[in-house]
Amino acid sequence: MRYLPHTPQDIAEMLERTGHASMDDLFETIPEKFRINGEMDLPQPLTEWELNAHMEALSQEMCAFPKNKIFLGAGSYPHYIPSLIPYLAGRSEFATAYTPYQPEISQGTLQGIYEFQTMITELLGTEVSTASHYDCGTALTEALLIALRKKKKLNKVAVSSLVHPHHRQIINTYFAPAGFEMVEIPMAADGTTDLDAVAAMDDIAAVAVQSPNFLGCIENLGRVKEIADSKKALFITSFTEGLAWGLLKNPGSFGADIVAGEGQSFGISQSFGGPGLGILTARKKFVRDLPGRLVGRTKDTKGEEGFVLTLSTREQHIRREKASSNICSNNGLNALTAAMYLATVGKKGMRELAQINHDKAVFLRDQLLDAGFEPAFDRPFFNEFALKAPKGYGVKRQELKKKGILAGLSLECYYPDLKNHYLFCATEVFSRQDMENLAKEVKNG
Amino acid sequence: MRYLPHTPQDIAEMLERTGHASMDDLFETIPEKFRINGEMDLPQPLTEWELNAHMEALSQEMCAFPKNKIFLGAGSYPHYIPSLIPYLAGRSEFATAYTPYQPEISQGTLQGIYEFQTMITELLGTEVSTASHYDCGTALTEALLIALRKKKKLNKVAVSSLVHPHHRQIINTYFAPAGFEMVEIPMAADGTTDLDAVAAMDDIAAVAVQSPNFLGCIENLGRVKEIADSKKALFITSFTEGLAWGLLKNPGSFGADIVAGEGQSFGISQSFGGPGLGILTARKKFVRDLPGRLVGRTKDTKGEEGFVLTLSTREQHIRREKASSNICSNNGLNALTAAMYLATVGKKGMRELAQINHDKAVFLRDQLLDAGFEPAFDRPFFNEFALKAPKGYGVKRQELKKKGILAGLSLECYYPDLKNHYLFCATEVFSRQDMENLAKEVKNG
Amino acid sequence: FKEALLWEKSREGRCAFSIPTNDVPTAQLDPEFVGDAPELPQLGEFDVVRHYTRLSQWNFGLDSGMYPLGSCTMKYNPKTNEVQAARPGFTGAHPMIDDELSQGALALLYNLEQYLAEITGMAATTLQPAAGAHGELAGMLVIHAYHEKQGHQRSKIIIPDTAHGTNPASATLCGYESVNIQSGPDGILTPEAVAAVMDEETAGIMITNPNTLGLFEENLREIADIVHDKGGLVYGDGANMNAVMGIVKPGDLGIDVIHFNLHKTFSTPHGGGGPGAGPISVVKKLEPFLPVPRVEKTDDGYRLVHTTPDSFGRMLTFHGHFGVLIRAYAYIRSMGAAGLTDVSKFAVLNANYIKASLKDDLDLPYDRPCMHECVFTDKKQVNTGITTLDMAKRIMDYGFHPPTIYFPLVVHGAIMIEPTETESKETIDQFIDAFKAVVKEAKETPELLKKAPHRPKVSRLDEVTAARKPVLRG
Amino acid sequence: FKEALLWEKSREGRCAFSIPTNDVPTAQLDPEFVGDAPELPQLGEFDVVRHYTRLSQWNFGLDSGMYPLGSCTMKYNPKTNEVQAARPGFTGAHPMIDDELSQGALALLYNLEQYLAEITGMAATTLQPAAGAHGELAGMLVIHAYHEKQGHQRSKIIIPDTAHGTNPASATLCGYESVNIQSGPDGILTPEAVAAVMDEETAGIMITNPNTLGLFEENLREIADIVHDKGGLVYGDGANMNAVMGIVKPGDLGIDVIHFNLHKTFSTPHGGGGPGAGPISVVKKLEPFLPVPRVEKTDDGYRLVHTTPDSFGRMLTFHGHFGVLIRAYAYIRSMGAAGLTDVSKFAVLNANYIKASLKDDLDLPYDRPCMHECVFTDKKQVNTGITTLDMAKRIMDYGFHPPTIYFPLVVHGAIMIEPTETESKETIDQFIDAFKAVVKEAKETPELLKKAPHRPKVSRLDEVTAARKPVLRG
Repeated sequence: MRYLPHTPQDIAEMLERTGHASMDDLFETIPEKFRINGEMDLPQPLTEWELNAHMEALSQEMCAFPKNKIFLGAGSYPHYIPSLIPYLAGRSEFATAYTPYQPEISQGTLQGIYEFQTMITELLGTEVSTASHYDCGTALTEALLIALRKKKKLNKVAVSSLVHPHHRQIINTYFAPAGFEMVEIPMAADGTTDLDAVAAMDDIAAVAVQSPNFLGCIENLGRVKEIADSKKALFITSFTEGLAWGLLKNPGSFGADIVAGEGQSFGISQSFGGPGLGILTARKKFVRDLPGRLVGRTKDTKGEEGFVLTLSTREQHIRREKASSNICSNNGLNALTAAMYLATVGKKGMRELAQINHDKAVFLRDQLLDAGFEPAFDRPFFNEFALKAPKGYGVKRQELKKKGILAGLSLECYYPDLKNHYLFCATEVFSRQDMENLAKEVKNG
Repeated sequence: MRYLPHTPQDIAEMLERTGHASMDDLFETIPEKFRINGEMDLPQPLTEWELNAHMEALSQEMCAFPKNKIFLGAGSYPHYIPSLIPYLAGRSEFATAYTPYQPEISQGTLQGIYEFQTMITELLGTEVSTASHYDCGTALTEALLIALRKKKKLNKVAVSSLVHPHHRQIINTYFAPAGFEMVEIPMAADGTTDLDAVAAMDDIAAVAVQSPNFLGCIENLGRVKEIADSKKALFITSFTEGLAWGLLKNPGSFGADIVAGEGQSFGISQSFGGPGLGILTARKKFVRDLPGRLVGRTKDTKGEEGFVLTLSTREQHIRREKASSNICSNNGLNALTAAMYLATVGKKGMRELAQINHDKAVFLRDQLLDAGFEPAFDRPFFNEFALKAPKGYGVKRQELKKKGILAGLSLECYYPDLKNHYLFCATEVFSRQDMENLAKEVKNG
Repeated sequence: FKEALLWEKSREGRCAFSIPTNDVPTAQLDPEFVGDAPELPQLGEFDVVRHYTRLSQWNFGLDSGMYPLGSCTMKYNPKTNEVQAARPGFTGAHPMIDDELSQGALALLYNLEQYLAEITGMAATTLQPAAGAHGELAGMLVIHAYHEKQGHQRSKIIIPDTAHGTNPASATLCGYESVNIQSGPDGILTPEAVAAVMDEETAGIMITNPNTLGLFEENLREIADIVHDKGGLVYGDGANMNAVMGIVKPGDLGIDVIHFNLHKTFSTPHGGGGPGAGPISVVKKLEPFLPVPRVEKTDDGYRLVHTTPDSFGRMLTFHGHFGVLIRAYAYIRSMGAAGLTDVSKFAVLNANYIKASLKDDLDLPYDRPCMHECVFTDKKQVNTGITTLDMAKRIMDYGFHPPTIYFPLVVHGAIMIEPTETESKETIDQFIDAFKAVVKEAKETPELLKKAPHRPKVSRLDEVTAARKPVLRG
Repeated sequence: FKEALLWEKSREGRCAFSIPTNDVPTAQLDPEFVGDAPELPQLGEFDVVRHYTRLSQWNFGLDSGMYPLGSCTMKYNPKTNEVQAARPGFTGAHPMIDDELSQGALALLYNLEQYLAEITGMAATTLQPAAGAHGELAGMLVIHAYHEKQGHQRSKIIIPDTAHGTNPASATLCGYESVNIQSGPDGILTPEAVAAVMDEETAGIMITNPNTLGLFEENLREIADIVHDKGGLVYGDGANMNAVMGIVKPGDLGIDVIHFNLHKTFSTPHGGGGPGAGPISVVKKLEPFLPVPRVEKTDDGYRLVHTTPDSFGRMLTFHGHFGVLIRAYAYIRSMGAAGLTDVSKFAVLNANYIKASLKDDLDLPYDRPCMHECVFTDKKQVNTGITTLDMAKRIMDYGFHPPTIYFPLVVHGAIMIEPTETESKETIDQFIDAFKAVVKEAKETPELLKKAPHRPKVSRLDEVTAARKPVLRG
């Protein structure tokens, strides 16, 4: 096998030194009765060429961007990825490196992550950022756990029901064994979180909303801040579409304590949902509460600047059962990829790209309204929005699939009240014609 | 534009230093009347995303391996390319480097080419190899020009009519202004070169044959050597399918003076015919006659081993009008790619792969004979062979194109005597089923 | 050379991005919601390319040289796996698309689950966990859900002293108190030590096999029986699966749930610290508790099941690190059963070869047949004032990544070496020679080690000040 | 570190290649023809990957830093061009496939020909030549065929002293004797010098514009008239087209045939010395002599014409370096007319900026407004014993590739600097500072320069012995 370099002569020489008579002897400490009899039941090995054919066939069985038109966001967004990113992120010095515990030979990764931390805090208006988490859902969960650790006497948090439904499932999963409780804040008529409902909640460690929320609506973060303050709760926000911050006021400017987010939109392919990029950033005072890795600047013995993993006393490999989280490896290469993307897009590109996303979404919404959809909420949005479908749209949507068009996500299974409501998304990858086509198809029934 | 980094402020500062009032002033030495009035007539610029869509559309208009089954060789061969090769050859330290005139910062390219030279001479049984030429046709032409320079009084070479027709066209092109003459050696009944015909030729500087030749037949190189010696002519051979040397006796073992070849089969994609890889190797005594670059081993001031371009006194940038060729840049990156391929395949892989190629070709030939084709020549071949087609095959071949199958090259336009003869090729990329399908199609008319 | 930070190179007006054409009218968002454009660096495309090309040159990766990291299995990452993961049908797939439009991905997930179950000798697998530690948490959640279902939740979990640091942290997340027990004098657990603490308030035991000393836990079956007898479950930390694939199935040893590190055992790139993937396999009785969604095979193809009655829930937004799973799938399909068995054999051969070759130079606390790794200490060097850290830093100057150091904690000044099966005898011989040279230097020129490394871009970095006065952004 | 040669790492029995499955019977070739298996190195896949990864680290590429090579236009090579060239529809295309099955490639070739013709202001283009020098040969062959058709072949060709070395070599290949003439005192050609040698035995003149001193040949039109009056043709060496795109069309200056270096002007990678591409454009009357095949546009699409009555023939086996042509096409489509014009403007701005910034430090033999490059000499350093070569080697230690040196030949100790338009002001400022530092060192610590470079993997290499006792294989 081409990955295994041992020649018969190598094996003979090596066994001689180890003092074993045969390869099987190497496993003498394993009781005979537990050894596998025969071979594992796995498919026969494929040559590189058979593998190529097999994988190409599997990949062809997928509906995928850019071949197909998928008007869907809901936590995973189709965006253009500059060609320099796969090339640079794919350089093996980055891709095949281990965690940079040995900083002297890992300055590339470390400087790259330091720059990531800097740009992310710039983008979100926060002060410190971790080196990454798995995804937005787990990062948001960690944010809530920070609040619960900070408010030791409390065991409850208030979370908007317009936080991504999958994220709320994750929170529940992590909370259950620990005995924590997530109270859901209901939806208001305009598609935002009904913050008035929080007034009645007591003993909550945090108030968390997602903005733009799962229905695409932009939340009133200023009011969340007020409510959280009034409850002496931490103000936590999350987001799934990072490009929004090219256009919207960032959460830091509203005084958010902790911001969790999904960075997939920053140059990372959708890849059926993973790996994405969990972002976890906060105000400076939470720096020692943040779980996960942090890169810091320091100097070497000659006074040269360099970067190291730091504050590791919070981490599991030092603190073991007292660690603030069990997170060990994170999504570092995706953080580096996001940094490459943000550096490529830059200030100017970020603003223009965000505006284009908004323009396209408004255009698509107008087209769909014109084709018979009805507005669901009267609330500004970024690049996603919910609409009420005309009669018979369910059937039409099935037909469109055969034409390679995926037209919206049915909201009913997430919000039973939103029968016949669909969530749509438009980004820079959709042309006017793509959107007009969709509207025409809908119009023609 | 993202490739042009000049900001308005940069421009102002730079013009101030150069003492120009405006960008247009930079061109003050160009007479006004010659300046372009308005813009060039070129298409509007495309964004990266528009370019992707446009190029994808163009590429989709191609019949190409592996999507299509193209049973065609004739100088360009479909072979599997290990995935490590595009990754490694695409590393920008190799791809974006300049000619290694500054050896201290070019040791990667230089060692890589030195290893290429070594492996190529090993493969062909010769003693020295250039760092590469454009392709086999130009390399063969250079080989013949060496012979004409060595035999200054002669102006004629004998070249087999079974050398690739395009190569013979190139030879004619280069020969015409210099007043040299190529005498073609006719074909014998068994599909090899009729070497007896050389006996009647006088004053020839070289005898050149291709083996396996354009019709796929393996030439009798031993006899070529005898004939060339008897004529005091240089013995030159060429080849278009380098994998043949995994199985066949190499030309060096027959005493060839100069061997020219095409290296496309060594990990280089077909790419509609270019860039390929011209190989030019020879016996040691011709080292100072070889045109093009050579890499040699030497030492640095500290006694460390290193590599440099050498014997450059033969080259155009030193010798100008007295240079042995005008070749300057060659196909260096493809030579490096071929070296990667040869190192990957290795001794064992080369033999096995060559045998598989031969096996597949024999199988395809048997299948086609069974389907109604008739043998054209009774001569051993490597992975290409000519057959006489059954009646009505021309129409069938047109139909097969619509099914994505390209079944053979019509030989009539190259050899008018070979009416209804087709040249077929099979390599490791064709499965038994591909070949059986083709035969079945032919059989079913 | 020093590479400036991104923002130091920024100039107003530059942009490396090809701004897409906007073919629709501009829509003004209510200014109330509009913020200032974020102050991201402004660079040209060439700036960006050069910046990251240079950064990459300061990184040591697997392709740069050997990475003998104990317990972290840094084996060759095949290039073909990258090709497979980059196919547009995969990269452009939305995770919430209807089942019939994602059959390729679902088939891959389903089959990969089957393969991992077969390798462990267990009944079912989930691919959702995002990393090894996340897999541990998944395992703990399964155990927690199991006891909950039994009607009596338990409060403790047994963790040996050789455990990875993530083990106790994962247990804590599930509210379990860690009960630490010590390995026996041979470096492996004794049934007695387990029996002494196992009771009906203890949810189970977390055990790494082969353990972090590189030793096979010979008493595992007996220990499992003790735990099972008290109604507990056995969690297997599968970080070291590389040693035993095709040799022994964890399920046969009494393990109930085990996690994998696909980025260790199954050749997916570490990425400088992730993304990894940490699937878990479980025995039949634990299958109902696995997270949702589950992939099912039906007559009409594959489908996702979004709720099952006893599932502990969801632990990642979508279906796990699919891009990583593709690579692991490609690796298993490339190796086959015999290939994976050879992997373990050669991994163990290489480790034993290093152990035999260096035991005269370095102290070997447990001189027993090892599996995929061996653990030395700096005891023989301690009189020269040279520590494990000094030797580790010095080995960089010889072109090798240092081994894992100061772990496992039970060994003072540990030097933990796992060569993996993809290193050739010549490379290993070079590593052995380099380590012998460092040991010699420790005696003869200790100053050289104290100040090491000398060749990398920076010399030893001040980690203390970094932590005391953290500077975490520019 | 040293990286062993491939065969030093070879071990009998290793193979890095995935041997394809053979699903047909083995066919024994007549043993008479069978040779021994060639003694290629035997390596594992990881060996190969590490070998070339390490080799790459010893190479300086554009992505590593600035490459101020005079006349060799080392501009940024956009990554998107690599993506375009790698599309399977292109890479898997056979060159002899029927026209209707290769419409995508033919359309690309046809349109690229049109674009180049428009940029030069000429009538027709061939994309067949494989490199710049091959393009020169193509141009000479066109000129030769033209005179042949006129019924009187000529014997000489005029070549100025500032010409690239390939010019006389190309002329020689067509049997023309080179008539060398000198530039005027301003560094440009005078009409008088041309008139003095032009006669009816002279086929024409080969002229580089802007010339290799970076100067625009202001008298070109007048010179062309002189040559044309005697029935000669004007060949333009287009190596320096980067300076004048969108500013002036060579066709308007009286040039009849010109070659391009796509790997210079049109951003395709140099590849460490090729493959490049050297298309030529010609005026209407020379179109019939262009090489075959020609691409034609018809109502039914594009087709290849394999013979034309007056063509000089074929000069490459297939259709030129198609993979390189794709990249150039992608570049032109990305830039558009205004973009290409900006390219030339910024290229000229950058060169003038360097000229203005370094002229106090280095001798400037022709202090005139330059185009895309400027030429200095070592005259000011010569009294310190420091030469151009020493300065060039020393600049490597500052992280820059050296400029082109000792060319053009008309300038003693020439230092020829072409920054290109893709270098930012900051990078250029760093280069200027570095060169000023080297000039200072030349005075203060000349030994440092004599022994330079100090930072690369090897120090100055012995090229004399290499040539005297060539070792060309291992």
